[in-house]
Amino acid sequence: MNWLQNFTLPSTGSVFAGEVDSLFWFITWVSVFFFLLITVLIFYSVWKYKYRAGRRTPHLEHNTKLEIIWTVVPSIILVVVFFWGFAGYIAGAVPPANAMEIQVTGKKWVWSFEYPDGTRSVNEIHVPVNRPVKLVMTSEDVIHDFFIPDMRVKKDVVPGRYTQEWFNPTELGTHVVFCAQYCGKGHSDMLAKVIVETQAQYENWLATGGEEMQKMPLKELGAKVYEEKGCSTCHSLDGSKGNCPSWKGIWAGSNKMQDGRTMVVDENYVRKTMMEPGNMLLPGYDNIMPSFQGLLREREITGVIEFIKAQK
Amino acid sequence: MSEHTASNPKKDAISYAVTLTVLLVLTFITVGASYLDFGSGNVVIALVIATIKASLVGLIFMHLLHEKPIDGLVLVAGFLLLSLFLGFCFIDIDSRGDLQPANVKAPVLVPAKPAAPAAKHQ
Amino acid sequence: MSTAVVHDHESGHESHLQHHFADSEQQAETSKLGMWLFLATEILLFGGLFVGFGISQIKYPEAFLAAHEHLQKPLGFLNTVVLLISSWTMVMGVWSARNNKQKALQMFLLLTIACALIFLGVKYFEYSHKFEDGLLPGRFYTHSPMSDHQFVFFSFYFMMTGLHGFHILGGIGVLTWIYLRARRGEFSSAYYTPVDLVGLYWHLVDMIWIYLFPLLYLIK
Amino acid sequence: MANAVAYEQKHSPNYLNATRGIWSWMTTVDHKRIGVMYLVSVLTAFLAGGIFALLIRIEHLTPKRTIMGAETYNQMFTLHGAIMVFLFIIPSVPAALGNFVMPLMLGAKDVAFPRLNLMSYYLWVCGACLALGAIVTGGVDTGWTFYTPYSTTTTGSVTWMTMGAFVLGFSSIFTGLNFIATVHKLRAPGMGWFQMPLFVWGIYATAIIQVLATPVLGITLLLLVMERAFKIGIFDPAIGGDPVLFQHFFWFYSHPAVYIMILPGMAIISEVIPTFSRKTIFGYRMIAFSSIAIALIGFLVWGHHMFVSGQSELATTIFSALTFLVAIPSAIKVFNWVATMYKGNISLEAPMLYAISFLLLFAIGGLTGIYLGALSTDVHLHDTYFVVAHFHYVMMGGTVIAFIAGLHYWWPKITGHMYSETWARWGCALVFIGFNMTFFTQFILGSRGMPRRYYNYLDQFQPLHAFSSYGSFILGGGLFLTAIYLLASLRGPMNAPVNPWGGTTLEWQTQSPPIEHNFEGQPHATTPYDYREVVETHV
Repeated sequence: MNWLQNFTLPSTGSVFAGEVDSLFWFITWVSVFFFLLITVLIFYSVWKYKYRAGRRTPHLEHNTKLEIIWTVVPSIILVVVFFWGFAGYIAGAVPPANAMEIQVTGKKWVWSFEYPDGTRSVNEIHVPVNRPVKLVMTSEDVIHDFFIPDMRVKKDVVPGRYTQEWFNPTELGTHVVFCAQYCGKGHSDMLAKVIVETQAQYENWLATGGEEMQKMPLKELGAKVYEEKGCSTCHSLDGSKGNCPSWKGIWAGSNKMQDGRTMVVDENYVRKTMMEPGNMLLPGYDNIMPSFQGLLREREITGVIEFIKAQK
Repeated sequence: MSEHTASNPKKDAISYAVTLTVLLVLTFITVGASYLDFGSGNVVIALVIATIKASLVGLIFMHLLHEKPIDGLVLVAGFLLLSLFLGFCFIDIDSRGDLQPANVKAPVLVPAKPAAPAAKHQ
Repeated sequence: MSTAVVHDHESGHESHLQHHFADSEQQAETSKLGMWLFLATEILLFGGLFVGFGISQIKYPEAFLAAHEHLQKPLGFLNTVVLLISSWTMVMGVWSARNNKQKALQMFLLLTIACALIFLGVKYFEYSHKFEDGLLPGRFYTHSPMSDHQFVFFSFYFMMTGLHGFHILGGIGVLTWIYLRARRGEFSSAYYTPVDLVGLYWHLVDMIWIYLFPLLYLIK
Repeated sequence: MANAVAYEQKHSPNYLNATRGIWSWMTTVDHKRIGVMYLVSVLTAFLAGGIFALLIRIEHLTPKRTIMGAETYNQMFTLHGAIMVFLFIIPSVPAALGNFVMPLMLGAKDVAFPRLNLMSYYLWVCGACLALGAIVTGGVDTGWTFYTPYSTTTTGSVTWMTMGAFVLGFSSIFTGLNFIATVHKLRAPGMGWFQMPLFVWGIYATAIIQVLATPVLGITLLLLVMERAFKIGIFDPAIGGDPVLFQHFFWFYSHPAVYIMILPGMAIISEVIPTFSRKTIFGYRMIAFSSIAIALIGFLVWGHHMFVSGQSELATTIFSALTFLVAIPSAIKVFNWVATMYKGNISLEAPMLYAISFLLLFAIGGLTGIYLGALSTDVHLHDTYFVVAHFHYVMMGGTVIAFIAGLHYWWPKITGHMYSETWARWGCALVFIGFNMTFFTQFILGSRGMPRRYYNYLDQFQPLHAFSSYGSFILGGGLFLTAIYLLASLRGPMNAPVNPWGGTTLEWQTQSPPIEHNFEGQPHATTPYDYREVVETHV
């Protein structure tokens, strides 16, 4: 029956998928049985009791025993199906405590992801094999839906709140993600990929940020970090004073710090500010900047420095 | 209708007047109760009084007491369905978990802007 | 099978009998059932607003409490009393028709219309007050910042009282129509179904207000 | 001899020739004429919706663009859905066939409120015009479900379309109200509740839902329009609203609406099967009660459209359990129909062929509902082509096939003409084959993960999509053929006998087509489906 499974369902990419499939096939065989039963009875009647002029038909109004049977038997089967489906659903609704959390944001018509270490990716999630992954999802515009057929999971991604789904990938390779809630013109192009890797491959990807990050010019990478890691919420690029100093024209200038030191803005200054912002306060500013220690890759830090250099 | 033709016009008129008086008294009570604080009981009291008033209007003014039961059944079906609707919506909204992503505080927390006096306005 | 249609055409009021009914009692009961079904649909139509209001109140209890302070309780109370009295004048109108009191029927119908007009007058006064203060539905609300969600209360306030107001307007229309027919002496104890039906409608409009008043004006 | 009968019938007065001129139709309060006007109108809507469907299937011949762009495609499936649901299926059986047949079956002269009936029809016309307005003013691309916040932010003519649906809702409410009053008050003397034909039971159960559920659709659409125009803050998350609440509001009506669509279809089948089996219906009371049970339980299961919507787990579980409850009465009906055929005296004229098609297709539609009611499988299948296939099996394989069965069954009564039986069998065969090719394929597409409302799709799905499209062309051809031979029959002689199939319900006791006031005198109420006397057919 392997061919039937392969013809009917996508590949089983998670532990959960196997459980869903077993219920799927249970319902299928029950359905086939009842459908054949009805079909055979209909065609037997049509053939056996074909119209003959003048034939009398028995006046059968009802048969209590028969009616009880055909009420009770389907009821029992449906109760079984309900509890089976319920058990699977609850298993799918409650992620294990050790699940790795990835944040998913849907937006017309891209998926973006953020990993525990702050790494971000677009339309592509990398996950290690055999480790539960929990997706915490929200949308920035309309309702989307994160559907991974191979994992048998699906959940609407709703603006204004968070929803979640989880899976435990068992199959290495690429699995397609569809947006399954209609969201407009690009709905059918709002696809993504789940790339299931070995632990080593996954860690390597996290560390290097993948090929894309390695190839990106440093200044561009810095601009990306500036937008994505939240620098832009406090540091302006046009010289206007926000919660933190603007980056415009600060490179190579000298600053008088709150504690009286005078320092020149160079590579070490920028790096130190990012790692220990509390020690690098300028007069007139509060100590509000979080430390980025361990949250940025080496190449990203260099990128930010290059980016600041370019703000003349 | 057959009951009506049999019933006494004078008695009917009196019952209508009494009903109006009771309705007005109940209106006073419900307004009065709104000035007292019963915690969450206020809504319950207001709704119970409203339901008593609505029932009086239905039974006496709309003659449901004397009509065929089907007419009243239609009305009750309407209310019943409405409560089901509210009930299920409430079950859903009440039992939704408040899910938050783990990083909601870190790494970059934007300090609350001095704006939003709205929060105090409540 | 006796053909029930032709009987007692001579007794005058049977001219209201439509051809597909056997007798006027069947016709009256059918009309009434139809009216009750219509009233059930009205309840569910308003019901959607009540459910939306209830859910929103659960969501923003403080905002709703603060917002309802802007409503004038005395005016709401006045309108409740006016509507209850109009319900009484209406039922007395039906009573007059049933007991062949032509003059009383006309008087009570006029009184009902008068009450309805008073109700709308008070409503107009309340509305214009709200308009001045910027207490308007949705994005037109300017009284306080949108982020405190008081505008949701006023969205519902205007939708619910507005829909109810349209029903009062419709009620005035049908009451006037009934009044004109009553002046022509069309109703009597033998035939007063239209008065009865309009009465049912009017009581329902009253009944909805009985719920609107505490929910909007008196919430704690 | 036969010619003489035909001649006499043609010239005897009937509802068609009692008065003449277009104005006599426009202002008629005769339920039969209103039924015919509805029939013509809803079939026009069916044609329009069908053309949209075929365009969609042509587009899906290839994975990328075939004949239209993504925006056009989105409007196509929205219009296909909205037209088929609101303009065709909901009024199809009750307002068109039900209007014509139900008062006849009750032995009544008309429905309870004939003028209201005409008003319902004109409301339908208004609603159709508003829907047309939506197409003219730029089209709608929300899907027929109008989910927020997409529908509150898109630039399409959502307001036109929702107001159209609003007006159509009131048309449906008034029809239902009228029918309930009719069933309660206008039954022929001696006709108790359990002497009513099962068609009337089905229409009655439908009417209950129409009256009690449709107003909520009205207010939902009003709220949607208000949210678009005023930003009232209930559904739009940008201002704190809850988009999932909209889905509750929408499905509170639209799930019962599914039963507004299928119950009348079941009701037709309950008539056709005993007539062509010449045997009394098996389990009359069970069928009657199951209609009412479906109508009532149908109100409690709307949340099964929202299993993956972010609805709470508790609500989801309750709705799943209730959903299985509603499956039982449907199963009972199918078994009863099959038992009715057993030991019958079965002839296979077109209405019976369609009824048997209904049994097979509805069985598939119902059984695949189990996958979607069960929680864990639904998570996988939700919003895929599996759902699309499932509801087409129920709505088209069920209701539309039953509607066509009823159309053939009562065609002689409505028009006074007999159609070509040979062509009818060919038509039925084509429809059955085309339908299964189109939609069975979509079950597999869906279970393999193909999401619905997709303009582009992955290359791996192309063979199945193409096969489905070819099936739809056969289906379209079958329906086209059916239209041709039915229309052609109107040019033939008025040769329909009073009771061509040997039916036992009251509509077969008056001439074909009936006289203006339905019956000469007041008809006897008889026990329906009593075949202890052999009833000879005249075909």
